[in-house]
Amino acid sequence: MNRTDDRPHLTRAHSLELLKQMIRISRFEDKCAELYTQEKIRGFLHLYDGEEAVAVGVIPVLEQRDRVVAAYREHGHALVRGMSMKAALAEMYGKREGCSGGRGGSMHLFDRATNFYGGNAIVGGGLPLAIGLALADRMRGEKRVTACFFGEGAAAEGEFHESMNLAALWSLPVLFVCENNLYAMGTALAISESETDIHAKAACYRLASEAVDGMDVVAVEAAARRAVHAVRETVKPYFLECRTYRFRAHSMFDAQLYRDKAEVEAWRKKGPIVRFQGWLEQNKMIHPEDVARIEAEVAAELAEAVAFAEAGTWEPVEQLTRYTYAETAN
Amino acid sequence: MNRTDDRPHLTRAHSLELLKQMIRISRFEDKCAELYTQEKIRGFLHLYDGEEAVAVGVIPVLEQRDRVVAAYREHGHALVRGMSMKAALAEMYGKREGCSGGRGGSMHLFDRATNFYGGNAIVGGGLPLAIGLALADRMRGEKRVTACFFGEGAAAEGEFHESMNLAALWSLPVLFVCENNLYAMGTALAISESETDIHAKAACYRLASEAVDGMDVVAVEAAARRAVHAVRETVKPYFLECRTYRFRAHSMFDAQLYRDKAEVEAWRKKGPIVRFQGWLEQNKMIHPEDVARIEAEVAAELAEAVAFAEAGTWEPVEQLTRYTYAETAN
Amino acid sequence: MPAATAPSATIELTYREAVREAIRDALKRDPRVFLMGEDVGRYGGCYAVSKGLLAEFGPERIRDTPLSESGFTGAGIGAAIAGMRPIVEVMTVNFSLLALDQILNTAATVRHMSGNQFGVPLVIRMATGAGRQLAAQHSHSLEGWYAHIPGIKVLAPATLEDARGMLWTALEDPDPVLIFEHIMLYNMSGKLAADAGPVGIDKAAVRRAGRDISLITYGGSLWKTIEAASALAAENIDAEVIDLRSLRPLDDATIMASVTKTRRAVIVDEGWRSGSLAAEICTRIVEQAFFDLDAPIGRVCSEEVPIPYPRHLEEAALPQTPKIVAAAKAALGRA
Amino acid sequence: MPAATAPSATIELTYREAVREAIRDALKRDPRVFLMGEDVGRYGGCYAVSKGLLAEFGPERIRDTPLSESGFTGAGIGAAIAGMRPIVEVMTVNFSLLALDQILNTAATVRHMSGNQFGVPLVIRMATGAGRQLAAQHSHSLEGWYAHIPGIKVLAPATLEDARGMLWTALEDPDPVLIFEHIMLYNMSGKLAADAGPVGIDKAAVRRAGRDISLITYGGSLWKTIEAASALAAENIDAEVIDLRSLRPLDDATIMASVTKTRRAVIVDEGWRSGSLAAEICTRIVEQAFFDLDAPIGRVCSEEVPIPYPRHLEEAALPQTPKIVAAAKAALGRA
Ligand SMILES: Cc1ncc(C[n+]2csc(CCOP(=O)(O)OP(=O)(O)O)c2C)c(N)n1
Ligand SMILES: Cc1ncc(C[n+]2csc(CCOP(=O)(O)OP(=O)(O)O)c2C)c(N)n1
Ligand SMILES: [Mg+2]
Ligand SMILES: [Mg+2]
Repeated sequence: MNRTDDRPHLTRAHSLELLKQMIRISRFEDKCAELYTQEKIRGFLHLYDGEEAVAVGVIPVLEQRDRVVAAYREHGHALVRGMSMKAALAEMYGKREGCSGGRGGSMHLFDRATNFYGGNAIVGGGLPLAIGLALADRMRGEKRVTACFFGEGAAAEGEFHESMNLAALWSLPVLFVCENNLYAMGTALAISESETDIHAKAACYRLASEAVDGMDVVAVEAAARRAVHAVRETVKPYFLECRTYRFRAHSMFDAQLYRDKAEVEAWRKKGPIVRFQGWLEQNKMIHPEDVARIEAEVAAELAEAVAFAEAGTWEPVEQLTRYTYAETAN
Repeated sequence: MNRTDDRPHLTRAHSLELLKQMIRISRFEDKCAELYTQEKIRGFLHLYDGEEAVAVGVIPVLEQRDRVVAAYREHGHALVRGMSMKAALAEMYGKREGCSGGRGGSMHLFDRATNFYGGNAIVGGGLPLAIGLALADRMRGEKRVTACFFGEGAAAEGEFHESMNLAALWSLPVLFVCENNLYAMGTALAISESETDIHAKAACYRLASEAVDGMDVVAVEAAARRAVHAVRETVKPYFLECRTYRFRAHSMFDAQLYRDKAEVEAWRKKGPIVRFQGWLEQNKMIHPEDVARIEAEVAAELAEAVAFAEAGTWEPVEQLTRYTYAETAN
Repeated sequence: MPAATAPSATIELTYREAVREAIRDALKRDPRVFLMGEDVGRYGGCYAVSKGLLAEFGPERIRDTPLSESGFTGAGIGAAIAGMRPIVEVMTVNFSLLALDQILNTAATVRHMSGNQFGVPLVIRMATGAGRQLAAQHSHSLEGWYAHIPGIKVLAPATLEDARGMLWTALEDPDPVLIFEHIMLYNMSGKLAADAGPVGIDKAAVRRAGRDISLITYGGSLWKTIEAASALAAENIDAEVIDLRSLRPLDDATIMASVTKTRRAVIVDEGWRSGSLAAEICTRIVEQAFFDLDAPIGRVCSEEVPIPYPRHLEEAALPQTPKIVAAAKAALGRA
Repeated sequence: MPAATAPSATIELTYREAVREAIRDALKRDPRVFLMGEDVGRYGGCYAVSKGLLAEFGPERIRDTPLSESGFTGAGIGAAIAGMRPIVEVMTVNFSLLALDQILNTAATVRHMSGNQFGVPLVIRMATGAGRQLAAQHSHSLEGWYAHIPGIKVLAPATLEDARGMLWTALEDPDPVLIFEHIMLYNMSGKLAADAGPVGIDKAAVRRAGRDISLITYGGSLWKTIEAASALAAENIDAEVIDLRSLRPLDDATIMASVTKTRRAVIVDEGWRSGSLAAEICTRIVEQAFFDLDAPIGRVCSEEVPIPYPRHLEEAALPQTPKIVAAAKAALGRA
């Protein structure tokens, strides 16, 4: 592994970019929560609050040709990958201008332009898909990396097991990113896994595996560089467990009976944004105006997105069954 | 663990019993193969030839109250567990007098009297069942052991993974016995598993696990004693990988294109029966008459079984849909 | 409406609470009963059905499982064979596909292939149906599809009585019973006898008697169908509404008695149209009462599309009262 | 019989060989095609379909998989989305239940829920049906059940032409296509044009023209039905035999044209009776041609039982020629 390649490049510009991306996700989702209470957004809405460092640390390390598979808590991944807030928000409104034409909603953001393959609401369901994408790349000798994001809850599913084995057995260029936020809905890790060290569990399949502090965007990025580099060069899978925490409820229907408020508060203090921003400020790498500027830019982007989503149009009801099958020439 | 308990008791009587059980299975299955070519037995027929030491080493260590779950290569397990040759053979004839009333055939031997729960022809499908049997026992505080037999091919299935995790997580009294005969139909272990050391794979779930020479009935029995003892005393799962080999084709429809005759021949020389019998003879623990007597007893038992199966009766066609549901009073 | 019972105190409760009471009751009555599934305990159940039960019965009997649908459904099968009476909860019917091997290849076959030596007295409950904009992986109605499988029974409680009463009867059944709870019913509230208990699970119910046409339905569609019947009454069409209650086995006698009387039928079913349960019912009517029919039988089913997210498309995809009214009128030649 | 083609050399081959030739042809034509499944390579295929292909195309394109039905079916979906044209083989339809989550929740929904950005041009082949005494976990006919799912197509080749020709057309389809091969057909042999190629997959075929009754069937039951038609001919009943070929979508036009002519129909389907594809076809006939019917429609399906092992019970569980004859005569009032 080339150590030089993997070192994070913490220039001021890069730091600001990392911070901005995390703030973008956060503000976007605050807005989504608000819009949910206004019933502009419906269905299940899963927020990424607290986990921003994972998507922001990993996804920008990927190249354009690489592929991303996510689960249902994927707003952050989509935005960082390059989906516009407009397209994402319009999707949650269910408008035609949404990234999935409005048919998917929050759990099913897709974007062909950025090789973003969802948005899968079956826990573990995206893993075999990632295996297949990577298999195609391997068979064609294309040096692409498929990054597959999922929660630690997925590790109990049979599909996880089958996918890990296939990836290692067939030497597939998949970067598995496990977002271990300690809970699967209300089920704590220790209640769902006999082996709670997920990266160790993955290593049992004989693939490269490491755990990283998922609340530290710099650490995540560094690990992601090593990992993506390794996947691309060795054409083998790599498992990255990012240890993180979800600050909010699982979805909008969750009374959080399963954990103490104090636990959440303690984690909030270690939040990826406060922590990184604080560190940058302490090290004089950014100034209050920088943050103000970011906030202003994000607010403007968001306002534009809301306006766009509001102005969006409804798919005519006559088109209901469209896209069940491809529309062919005949 | 109580070491005294676990030591095999290799008295002459016990040795003869082990040898006899292996010979019983072997002769029974030779007969089955013959009857298959005569079309007395149909469907899929999977023979255990070469693997006898596993069932014979493990099952007699269990107590009457314990439970056994097997797969589709289960003639040996059924016989050693106490099913009569008659009931097993009549089942393969499809006769009412068969152990499953003739409805199951070779792959679905069941026997309530000996807590023998099949006979499952879905690879891996018996594992969750074993979990449930053991869960019931644990919840009721019954100190039973559920022994679950399956091939190494099952280790790739999601159901294997889910079952291992549940067993370890919930501390269930299951003895997993993996019959690693190196092939799943025509697929060699290295083609199906990134980690070919199956007992190490199982250990990743944080359960006790060991591998044993599955061609050595004494070693298997010793390991089984340790394992059963541990399961019963700790009320925790135990994984026993028995390294063995299948001498014959996977089923009666297998041209064995995937392995060399020489490989099979080399293994045959290490066969559990020739090896144990040779060792006993060498150590003067048995005499030629002993073997002759065993063969005669087995031949008589078998002849009786054939006569029984032949004389068996067919379920009337009017009863076709019987036992799809329970027959209730009303 | 179901036959009147002796007067007793009534309580006001929701369908969700009725299911919860049924589970509580079963847990109290029979030590062999336990509830097992994802988030049934600490979280209180995905649809809050089991809220409070963990505190009352403890984690052994209100057993949170890992995300392992096949594993814990299979565990339920094994525990049932060993003499327990497990209630397995699968959050949503879409996830039950992960457990289908265990359901079809094991639960539904063990009694038969063991020659009646082992049975599986297991209850599997799951949420079904659309209406909450949960899109293409959380909104399907596969209960009619499950009803194809011999060896299992399939129930669809649509009323508070049935939500409260079917579980116990199902638990007494020696064979696997799947109970489908429509997500749009959980918040439905109404009155129920304080001492409401078990109900039969082998008969369909005539929820509204009528002479002109039989509207045959079940589950979440029952209430839309009753609404349609009211709308039809306003146009002097007297519709009979049949609630199937059990989708497997089907109560042919009640269906045929109704159709023979009305000579016309519309079947309302939230499953996708092709291969729907509605098709089976239509076919049985044709087989058993063809010469009593005055008109083709109508079907109001879901459109053949993975359910889309936006409200207006989701609504358009599902059976709705106006469609039922229109189908009934068409069958009566009054379209 | 299908429309005559220009005279060309014919070869004698089995259905198994026809499928193999179709796979070979696809592999040769298109570098994006590969075959993946359990034992397709070194073993030569559970039913010997792919025997010899490993030597010809190597282990990358004839890819033996671990026992991981969900994993490798999902891998096929992913590879298809990424532009490959995988053929996934699932040994037997019963095992496909382990992959049903991937098939229904992913393959069938991705195009819709992505708003047409991603499609899944995947072919999944599997063996189906009973007749070899493989008992309750290896003998089911679930193709009609699969036909319930929007977003996939379902084919059932019953002839050598179709075994040879459907695969290529399916591979050209932008959506997932499931092909069900009946185990009892693999050994069937006959003549086929040496240059036989792709066939259409959207039309049913009239395999025997007749005036008195329409016998509608597909797959393994086609030959029993043709036999029944011959037997009926001996009794002066002129039956038309329709081979559906595609179970989803169904070719309503061909069905209705036949039934409108004959005014009577019997549907023969190896699926379990309740909720069978036969029910869907019956219902469509009722919906579209009710007033053209002179008699109730008959169904000859499998009995509702997990298929038992013994020959006589297995035979009794399945549609058989005498039952078809009897059903046809009943529909003609000649029972
Ligand atoms: C197969 C399946 N089972 C159950 C669910 C319901 N469900 C949705 S999210 C979730 C928890 C998943 O937890 P985890 O994988 O840790 O991801 P997180 O939500 O924490 O990001 C559950 C149980 C589902 N969507 N799919
Ligand atoms: C789920 C499933 N997939 C495929 C099969 C077909 N099949 C039957 S046995 C077998 C090989 C299993 O190998 P292994 O588990 O090693 O057991 P062995 O036959 O070697 O005893 C296969 C692929 C099956 N029965 N079930
Ligand atoms: Mg989590
Ligand atoms: Mg093996």
